[in-house]
Amino acid sequence: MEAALLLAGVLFMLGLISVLIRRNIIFMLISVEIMLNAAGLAFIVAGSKWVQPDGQVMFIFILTMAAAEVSVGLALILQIYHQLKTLDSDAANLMKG
Amino acid sequence: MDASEVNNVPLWPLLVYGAIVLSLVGVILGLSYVLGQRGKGRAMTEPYEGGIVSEGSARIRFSSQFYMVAMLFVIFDVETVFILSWAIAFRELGWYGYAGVAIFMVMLVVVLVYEWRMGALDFGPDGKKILAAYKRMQKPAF
Amino acid sequence: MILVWLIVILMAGGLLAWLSKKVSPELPRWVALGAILLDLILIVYLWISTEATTGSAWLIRYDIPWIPQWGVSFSLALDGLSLLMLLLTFFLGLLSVLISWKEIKTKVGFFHFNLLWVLAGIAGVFLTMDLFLFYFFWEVMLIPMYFLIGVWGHENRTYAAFKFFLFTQASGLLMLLAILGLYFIHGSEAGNYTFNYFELLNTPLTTDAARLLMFGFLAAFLVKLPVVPFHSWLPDAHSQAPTAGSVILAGLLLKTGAYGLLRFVVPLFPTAAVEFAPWAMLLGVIGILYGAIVAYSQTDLKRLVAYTSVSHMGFVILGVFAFNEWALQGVVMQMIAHGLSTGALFILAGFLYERLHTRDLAQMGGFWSKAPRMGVVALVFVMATLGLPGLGNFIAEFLTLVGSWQANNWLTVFATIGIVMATAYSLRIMQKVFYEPGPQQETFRDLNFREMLIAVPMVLGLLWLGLYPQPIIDMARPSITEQLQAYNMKEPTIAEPKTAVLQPEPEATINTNQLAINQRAFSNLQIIQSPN
Amino acid sequence: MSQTDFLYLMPLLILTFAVLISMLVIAAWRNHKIIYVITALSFIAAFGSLFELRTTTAYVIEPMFVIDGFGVFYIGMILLTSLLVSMLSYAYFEQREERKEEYYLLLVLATLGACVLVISTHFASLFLGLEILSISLYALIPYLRTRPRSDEAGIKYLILAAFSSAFMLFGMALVYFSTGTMVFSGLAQSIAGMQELPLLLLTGIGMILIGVGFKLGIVPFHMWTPDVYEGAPAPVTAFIATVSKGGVLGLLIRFFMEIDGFRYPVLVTILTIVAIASMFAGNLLALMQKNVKRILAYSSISHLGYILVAFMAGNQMGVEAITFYLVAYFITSVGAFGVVAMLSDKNSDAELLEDYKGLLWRRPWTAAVFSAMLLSLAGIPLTAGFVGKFYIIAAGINDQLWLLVVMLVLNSVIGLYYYIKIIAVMFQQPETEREPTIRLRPSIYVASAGTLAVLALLLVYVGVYPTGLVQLIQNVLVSVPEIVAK
Amino acid sequence: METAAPNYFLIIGGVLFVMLNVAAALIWVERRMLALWQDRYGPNRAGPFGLLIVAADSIKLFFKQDWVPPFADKPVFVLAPAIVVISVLLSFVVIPFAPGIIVADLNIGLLFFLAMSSMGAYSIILGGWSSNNKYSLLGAMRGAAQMISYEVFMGLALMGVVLMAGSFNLREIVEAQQGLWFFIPQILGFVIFFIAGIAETHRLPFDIPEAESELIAGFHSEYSGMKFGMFFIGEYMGITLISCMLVTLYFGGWLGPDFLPPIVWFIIKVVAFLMIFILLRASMPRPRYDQLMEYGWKILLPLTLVNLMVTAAVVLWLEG
Repeated sequence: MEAALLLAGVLFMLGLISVLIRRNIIFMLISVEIMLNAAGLAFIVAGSKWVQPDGQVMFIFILTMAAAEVSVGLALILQIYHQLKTLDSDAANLMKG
Repeated sequence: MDASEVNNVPLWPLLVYGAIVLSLVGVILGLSYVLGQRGKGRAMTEPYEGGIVSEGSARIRFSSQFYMVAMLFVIFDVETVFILSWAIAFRELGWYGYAGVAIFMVMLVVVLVYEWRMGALDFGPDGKKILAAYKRMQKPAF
Repeated sequence: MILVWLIVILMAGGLLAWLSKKVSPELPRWVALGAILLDLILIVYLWISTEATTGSAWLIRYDIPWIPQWGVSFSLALDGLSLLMLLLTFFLGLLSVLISWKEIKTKVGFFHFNLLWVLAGIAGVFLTMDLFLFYFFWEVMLIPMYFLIGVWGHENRTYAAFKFFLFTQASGLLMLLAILGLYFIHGSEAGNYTFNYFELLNTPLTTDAARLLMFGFLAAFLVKLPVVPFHSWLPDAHSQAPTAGSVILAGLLLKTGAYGLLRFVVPLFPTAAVEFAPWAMLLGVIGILYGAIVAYSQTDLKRLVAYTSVSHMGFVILGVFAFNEWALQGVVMQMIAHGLSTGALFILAGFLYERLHTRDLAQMGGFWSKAPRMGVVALVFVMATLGLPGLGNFIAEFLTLVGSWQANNWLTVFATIGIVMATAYSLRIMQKVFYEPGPQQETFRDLNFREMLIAVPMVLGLLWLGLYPQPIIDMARPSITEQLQAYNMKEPTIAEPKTAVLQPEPEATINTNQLAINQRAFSNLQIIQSPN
Repeated sequence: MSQTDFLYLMPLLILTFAVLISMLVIAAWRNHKIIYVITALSFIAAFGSLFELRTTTAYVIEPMFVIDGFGVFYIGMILLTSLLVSMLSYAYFEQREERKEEYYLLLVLATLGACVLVISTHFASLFLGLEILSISLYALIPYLRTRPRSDEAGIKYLILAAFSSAFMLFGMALVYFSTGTMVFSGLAQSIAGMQELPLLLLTGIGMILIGVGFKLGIVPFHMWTPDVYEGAPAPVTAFIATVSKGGVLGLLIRFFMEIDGFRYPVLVTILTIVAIASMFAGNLLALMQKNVKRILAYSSISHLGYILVAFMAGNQMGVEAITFYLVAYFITSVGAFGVVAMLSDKNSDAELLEDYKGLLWRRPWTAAVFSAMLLSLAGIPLTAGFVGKFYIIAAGINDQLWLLVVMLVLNSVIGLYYYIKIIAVMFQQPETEREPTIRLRPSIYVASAGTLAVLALLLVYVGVYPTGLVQLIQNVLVSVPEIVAK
Repeated sequence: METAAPNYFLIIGGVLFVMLNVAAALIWVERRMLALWQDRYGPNRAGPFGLLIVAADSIKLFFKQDWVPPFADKPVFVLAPAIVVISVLLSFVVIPFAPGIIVADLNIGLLFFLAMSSMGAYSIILGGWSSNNKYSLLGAMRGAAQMISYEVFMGLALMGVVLMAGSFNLREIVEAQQGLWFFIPQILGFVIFFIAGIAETHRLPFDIPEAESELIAGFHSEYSGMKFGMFFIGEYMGITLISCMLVTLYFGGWLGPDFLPPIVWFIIKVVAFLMIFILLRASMPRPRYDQLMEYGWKILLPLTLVNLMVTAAVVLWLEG
């Protein structure tokens, strides 16, 4: 059980690190998705530890939320690409200060 | 949802099966690589685009309609997840659950109606509009 | 209720003045004038009608609950001290409107709105007996003042306004902390949470707590006063403000600090105040000397006057922490007299600025012959500043020094040196502006009727203070005795061996009221004795 | 779920149906005015339904929600704020080309999310509320597609918000893993006996707090705030500044009070540092800004820091202070951004300090309202902000949080500087008379102007006579045992 | 259920063997049948009835050059055809051919099937994208859009069956059809699933991603040799899979009168559906892409929702 949690933790860290180091917005989005799914995995692990369906229910919620977030995110990314012709997050960082 | 039931079904056949399938595919690809002839044709290094010489990059931009489909899919497929979880337990939930899902469905339908009206479900050009425009164009000629 | 009206009239008048700009550009001036005049009449009426009643220090009280959950009430009270301060407030307010009549040409409505609201805030500070409300008014007077400096000031107004605002606001917040600390200590000790001044007076405090809380209050008051290390906002604000603003700043705003010391610091924290007294007096003396020296070296007339304020306010703190009736009477007199004299000097500076469009002393000179009326008026003002007998400041400084001598001989000696230096800088003004030949001015207009209308009451006021200060002293006495009583009765044993002030030598009392203050040496000083 | 449950959830249901109806109406007939009216009516109706559920005792809908005085008050606050924001939006969006109607839809949805948030007692409902709110905001922030920085703001918010959601979720999962419950009270029970939190649980709670911190925009998770404030349309910024943060704060209070996190020195230390850092970072960074929206953004960071001071008090007075401060802050923020929205023209928002030069002489009333709002933010008497700050300081001193209180005071002074700076700019005489931009006919601005007037009056009313509000807050908190107990 | 533990190795081997061969055979069958219906011969040279054409074809594919275009994204290019074969083959795991003849009797069988069938979209989009060819990309985009769209209706249509059977387990679903095949109460669901199934396998008439006449074979334009063969065989296995699912879900699976063993019933039914698939190819014109999509979203989706709610209501009503 702890091993599975550890796996979730590792996934989460991977996502976290790549959000921080990636410069392409799409990859950042994907990394965030990985983090979310890691959280989902952790929920399922927790749910199975306590033999409750709650963990899986939460996972479904996470799934939904991630989906909604991705659809908005993709639309935004399209828009950004349309305007800036790049997906580099540094290039898209016009507001400073 | 009963945890004990899962354990009754042996899972190893699935794994064995999967392993066999994977190796089979690997073998097929490997074999064809080993067995296949080698050689270079005159136009083999160019993309085949119906016999016409390829022009420009293939990384062309697409209609945002495709992204719209992706979004629609995401919305409705995720709704399916909820319906799935209801479907498996709907006998226990009874009419109460039915009401819940009915509300959920109503929301879905409202979303669908909205998208329909917004033109999110119109793929490709609207033939009637084009026809109307064409007719307008033609009119002065008569 | 009349006390509420005093404030409400000003606030409503301010709004009305702002709105009336739409009707006519001159109307705001009349509205403001009317409002202040009304207040002045009210306060004079109060003065006259309450002279007979001399029982308690408190003449009128007004209490309604405001935020009962926090023990905040809308509590106003009038005693002699407040009455005097209000008199000064409305008198100077009236003059401010008059001097702005020609000086302020833009945004007249808004100007008078701010003017009246500053006055309302100041009046509130002088009236309120609820610490929450006190802080409230304390802050209320800042914003309009900020605008007065920032909008109608001179060339460097934004900076000056900022500085003024930040200094006073920051120190005010420290006071807020202290107020809250006191509130909670009182609440937890006595069980009822209240901001009421009279109830908080009896808060038992540990030495440390008292010390900390007192410093919170001191921060606000000393900055406002200002005392030397915290004075740097004052020259800027005073010199950059429009004349009316300078008058109100010097004449009234500084007095709120002094008033706060008298009203809150000493009665609320007698022990701590006594502990701090030598230091405070030292600060006062430093202020007196420093202000005087720096004033002497100024070339900007308004800055010069501003530094004289620093110097004069040194007497206030000196007196407050001397803890005896002479000193305190001196302080009250100083507050009023300085309000008039410095206000007068700023008005003078304003007159000069209107004519010359400069405040630079080097640009002035030889006006004695060109504008004799102005010269005479100026002479009176300057003489008042240097403390010429017969004018208000003399009485004030004399009383203060007499009082402080009992408390601390050496510091008094140095303070006296300050008076001598005052002579130097005061005469320098006269010398530079009126006698010494300066750059040629084509035309130099003497004071006109409106200006005389402003100047003459000031002269009269100063003369009156100098010649017949008895009404003031009578008026202030009950309050002063009350302050001292709080300090003397409650902690009879404190710091007995340390300070000279505290040696109880009950022999005679000035007043029929029961005081246990030190009086032996000067018990026959006639000016202090009430005639009746 | 029973019939009474539905009654108690009436505000949420009303909002939900409002969304559906508006969606259908948009589908049938696009009309800005109609959607606007529907939105306003639904907020009013939802608010009205609150009067049906003023209870003295908490009504629990197992296990997701609890409808108690605290929740009802926060819902009411959120609904009213949203109503005001929507009132301000009409003129703002009327002059823009984009499709305007969906904005209201998203606004109602976001409000719904915030309402769910403040009454949730379960991780699931918490998460749902938070995400409904966040996802609506993802779309609201870049709503004006043609504006140059809106996409950037949107994607920044999206990635960071999703990032923080991930933290929060992982934290919840860890807590669930350690305790086997996702209900706040269950969690509270299982940790009631612990003197020290086990590492896993502490990590979990810490990660939840990180998530909350992100949404609140407190240091060190404040990076998004200025950019989002700048890039989002002014009414949306008002919404983020108020409803979004208020909702999350309501949740934080409920959660932390329930589990009584103040017992654990680690958490207290961290929160203290965060509070101080937020105050300083917000105020110091705001000093250097030239953009009003950014200034307000940074100031919001510091205001959250102030609120944390009262939060650290961790008792009933602290909660009262926060609630009061929030009310004041809501009024003020909506007012300030309302002014920004009102002054904005078709092409850009009025956000540069330049835009405000001489405003007092051009549009005295607007400038007066704006000054009042800024003064309230600065905590000057006669305004609600003063009483709020007073309340917070009082709560802090009552709990002997001297360090925090002194920091707060110090920061108030720093804060003064830039608030006053804006006011000073408004007083300056503009060098050139600004060309009046082509504006809509005046009648469109009636709603905005009226709202601003109401806000200004409220501001002064609460500032001068706070008794009523204090009484109300104290009354509603009575029904929340977790808070009253302390 | 059978008490004896089934010989899983036999089942695994059998399923794999049969499926691969069925797919190969289907190619021949289709060509023969098409020829029949179109009044021509079809393959008739190699072996009896041209039966050996299958062997010939596969040998040819093996010996063809294993060409990866230099402009392609190589790993992805190779991966894409593998995915299609793997996903379809894996889907057979959950199909109960007869009592006891099932590789893994998962209780989430239906979900497993859905999951695997959505993998198919990857192969198309990856194949088309990695080919770096405009037509391929176009085909891939269309194909992906089509597949994920129909995925939705497919899943929703299946929910009707789940509602009636109360399980995701395919064996249990078959057993639930003892009295009445779901084909009758779920006629609407059946039709939708059938249509969606065709779209999922991008068979004619829904072969938009590879429409020869407009996209020159679409996403697999650049494929040749065995990699093309895998796409090819994947498609036929897909048809088989959909037929199996149709039989399992709506036509009672192995159920049937006792005079034939269950497995035979199953095979008969599947073969019937395979014939229908071929017949469709022979008889239907190809719709336009937009028509296909709009048909799906505007007609099928509302219908599935209606089907779902009506089914649920009726089931609840009948069961009190």
